[in-house]
Amino acid sequence: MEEHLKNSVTDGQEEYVLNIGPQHPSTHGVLRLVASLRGEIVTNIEPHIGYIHRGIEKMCESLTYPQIIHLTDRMDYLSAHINNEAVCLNVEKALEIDIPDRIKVIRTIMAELTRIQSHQLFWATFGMDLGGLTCFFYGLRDREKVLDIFEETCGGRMIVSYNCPGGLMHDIHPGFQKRVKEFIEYFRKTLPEYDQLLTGNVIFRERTMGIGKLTLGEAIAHGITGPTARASGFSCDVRKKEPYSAYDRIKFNEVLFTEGDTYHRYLVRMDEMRQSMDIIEQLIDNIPEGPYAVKMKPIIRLPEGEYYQRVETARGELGVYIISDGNKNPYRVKFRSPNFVNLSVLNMLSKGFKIADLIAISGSLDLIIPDIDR
Amino acid sequence: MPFDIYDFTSLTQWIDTSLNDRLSPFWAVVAEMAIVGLLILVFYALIGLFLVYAERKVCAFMQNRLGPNRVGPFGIFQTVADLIKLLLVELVPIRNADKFLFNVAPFIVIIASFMAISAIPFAKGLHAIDLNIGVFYVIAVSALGVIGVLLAGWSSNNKYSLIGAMRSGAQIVSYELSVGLSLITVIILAGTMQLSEIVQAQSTGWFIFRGHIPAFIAFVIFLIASTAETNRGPFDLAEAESELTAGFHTEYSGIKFAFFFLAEYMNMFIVASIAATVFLGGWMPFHIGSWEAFNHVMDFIPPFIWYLMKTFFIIFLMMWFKWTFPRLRIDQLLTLEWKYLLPINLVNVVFMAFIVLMGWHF
Amino acid sequence: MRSIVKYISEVLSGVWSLLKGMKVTGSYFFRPSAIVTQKYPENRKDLVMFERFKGEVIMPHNENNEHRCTGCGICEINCPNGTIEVITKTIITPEGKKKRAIDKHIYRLSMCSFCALCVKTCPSNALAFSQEFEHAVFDRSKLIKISNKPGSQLMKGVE
Amino acid sequence: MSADNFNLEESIRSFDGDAIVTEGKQFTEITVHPEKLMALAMFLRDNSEMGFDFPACVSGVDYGNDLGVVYHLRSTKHNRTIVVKTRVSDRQNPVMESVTPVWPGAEYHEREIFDLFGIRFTNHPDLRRLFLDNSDGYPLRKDYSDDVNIVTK
Repeated sequence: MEEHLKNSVTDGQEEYVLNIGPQHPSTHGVLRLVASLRGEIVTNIEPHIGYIHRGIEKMCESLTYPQIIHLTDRMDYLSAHINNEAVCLNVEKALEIDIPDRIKVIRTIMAELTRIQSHQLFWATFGMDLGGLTCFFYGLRDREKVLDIFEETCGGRMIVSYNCPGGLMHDIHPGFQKRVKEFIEYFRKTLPEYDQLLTGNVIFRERTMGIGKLTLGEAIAHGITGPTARASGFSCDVRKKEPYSAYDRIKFNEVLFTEGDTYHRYLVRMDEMRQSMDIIEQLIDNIPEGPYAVKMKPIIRLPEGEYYQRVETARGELGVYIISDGNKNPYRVKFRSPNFVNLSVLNMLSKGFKIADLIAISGSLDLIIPDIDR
Repeated sequence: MPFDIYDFTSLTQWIDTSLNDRLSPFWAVVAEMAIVGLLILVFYALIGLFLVYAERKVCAFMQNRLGPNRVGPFGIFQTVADLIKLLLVELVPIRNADKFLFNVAPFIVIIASFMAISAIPFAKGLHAIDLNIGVFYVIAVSALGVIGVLLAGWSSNNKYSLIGAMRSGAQIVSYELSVGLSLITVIILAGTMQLSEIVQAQSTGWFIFRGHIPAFIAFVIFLIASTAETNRGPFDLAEAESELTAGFHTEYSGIKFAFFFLAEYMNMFIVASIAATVFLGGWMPFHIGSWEAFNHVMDFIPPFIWYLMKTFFIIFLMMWFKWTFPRLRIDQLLTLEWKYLLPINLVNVVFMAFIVLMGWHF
Repeated sequence: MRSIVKYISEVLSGVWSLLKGMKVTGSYFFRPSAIVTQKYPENRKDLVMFERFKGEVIMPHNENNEHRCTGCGICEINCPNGTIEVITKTIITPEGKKKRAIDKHIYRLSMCSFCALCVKTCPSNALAFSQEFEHAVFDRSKLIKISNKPGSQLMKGVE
Repeated sequence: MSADNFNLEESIRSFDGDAIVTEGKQFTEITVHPEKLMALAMFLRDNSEMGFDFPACVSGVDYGNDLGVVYHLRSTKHNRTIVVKTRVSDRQNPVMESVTPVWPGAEYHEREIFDLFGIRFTNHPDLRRLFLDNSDGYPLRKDYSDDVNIVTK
């Protein structure tokens, strides 16, 4: 690797190799980008990952299915609830269990709250990446309110571990609905501030418009999903394409743009927060009565076979591929994590732009490093 | 004139004559220089510490935070504690750095700001040197600081530092033009470059009001350009902590870092006080046309307070900018200067000259 | 001419968008009531955690120093990280029967990932989460905790 | 999912007689010899009836004797998913052709599989270890042993 860096000479000019990361304020984790520069222009980006590779897939092979779920929290820690849901749905599908509506609705509300708080943090850190430090505090301030909802019901703030095969760990807190409604009311008032502070800002627009364009064809061929792909016009929302939980009974729009630049990747997330609030408002008053969990056998064994379940996390499609040999432990678990795939286009997008743009582009891909490394 | 009660000329002249009585002329000058130097040093340190504290509190309130609140009441001694810490921490030696330049760079930055502060009129007669080309001197001297930034970036032998320093160089070279031209707009109106004269000329009304629209445009341009010249957000490309970690001062630690830190705040103070002096009447109190009683009350506020109020108002504006806007990119920074500020400025100068020729100003 | 109008309108709309942002931050500057910072060590007394907050796993004891743990080891089996270790001993009940009882219920806080599987699966509800959130210690060995209090006994009626 | 692809099996069989097409629990599964993988990949992507242009997931699997790769492919046009499986039995030096020229999105997945399973992909643009820069062995294989880091109860 070091050998490769030394020899990176093109047309007689030595490249200026800048090591961005593993510790850097805007890589949001331990991602290392080896950037070759000419002046300030980026000519090549080489991501080096694996600094927090924990071997979750290997660990899963020696754990039971309920135990796997809490490991998935640690992958994309901002979509913890949705990751849990993916494994649970897969196990439930394999066992052919009917899930009561109450569980489905609660899962959906929780998933949308997760999406909102994830996008709030995206807004916060994206503003910070571009130099607007105040955004960071406003974003975190509002995210706290969602985390309080999580803490009251699940007991955890980020690492919720709220799902279990067959339902939920416990019922929602009696004050859950009131708190969620309060939050929605509050956030509908604060969201326009986000727009005033950043979206409409002329500096912000100049910094992001036309930067790092991803075309529709490239997005599909590279397997890009989530808001990143939807900004390029790739309709890939699993909630629409293959509805799970309660998504088949609610109305919401899939946010689509065609430009595919950094600004529109940002806009997709801003609009998704509004869509998520709409979804929650449709469901919060109509949580059906019923049990919060289906009675499961103490030891869950999946029938022999292969199971693939995908869900829409805040960053894209999370696929859980389980191969079972009939034991209580899975034979092989593969997590198709959205960030891992989205990272692969970073080099393509940032070529020819400046360092500042590289930061903006990697910020707009909204990478979560533990999800890349797993 | 009621504000003569706050005239410091007699005080300074008394000090001058009494020193000359007791000492030979040479030693009298040395003693005067020592007194002035000491006063400026103390003033510098106090203002620096206060500004750091003020910035933290301002940004904290804008971000729904409390800001420093541990050391002393409302955390007012936080910056003092930080200063003590910075004095005590280890100066990390950089093995491959150009040692001489690396060590000399912070001093260049801080000396440049020292030199600039000496030409600023704080009140009538409270003035270290009253040069007849005061405005020109301040612009020239405050631009010297960038040499320190460039040297710091180069000598650190760090890639982030070098990029930061080069950005800073490009930035200063272009924004110096706008600072100069916007001040020239006012100099046309004032007819002098001597800072004390400029302040005196505003006794009948501040230039920002007297000069109609062109003076206001010049004021706005001066604010933008001077924010850029002091490397403050949204123009803090030389530091750009989300891109270049800390830019040109990545490798500095301890007191050497403190020098850069202090110089940044002092540069902000200097440009704010120039703006206050040139556009907002310096230490002149605020008067409204024929409201005699109002004007009389205003006169009893000491000129030094007036000066500080105006300066801190402009500093607050600059902090407000920094904590609201995202950072510009280097090419946008240059676009802003060459495509927007410079042409507007040139038109503005002509416009102002026209107004002055026709005698349309107040 | 049109380009000049466009140029000027661009400048003005840009400035207007900047002013809108300044309005947001400026309004917060003059609204200290919006401050969300909590002064942490001072507010320790009125800092109430949510009842479901997962602080650490404890074994609640009643006033007679009795707990509900039968020493079945289901929590140990269910723990994904090997956090819990149940050491049992055999005691002779007053009726003269040999019976299993816990000697030590070891809980390693440093390895716990707060998945709540032990609390959920415990057949006799012997385990619970405490509200304690200040876990920092200077010595790592202090993170190995023994959940059952010394001299404690199994609660009557729990099998 | 697989109800509407009435002609899928037929057309794949007609394309490659050796490919085994089965109906899995969720998706139609094609098992193909690694040498014919590339031709099948081109067919699956470019045939307008197929149109499997979206590489959803590429997973390596250790089947015990064989090492395999499973491709989950999706057609954005028809919104259906297909599974392509291929396996090599040479555990010492497993070689397979890379599908990166067909689906660029497979690049990182294949690097990951090379890193964790040791399957070498020919024609891959940049085949280096992804996570584990300086280590030996392929940890996701079932016979991998590491006495220091893997603790078994």
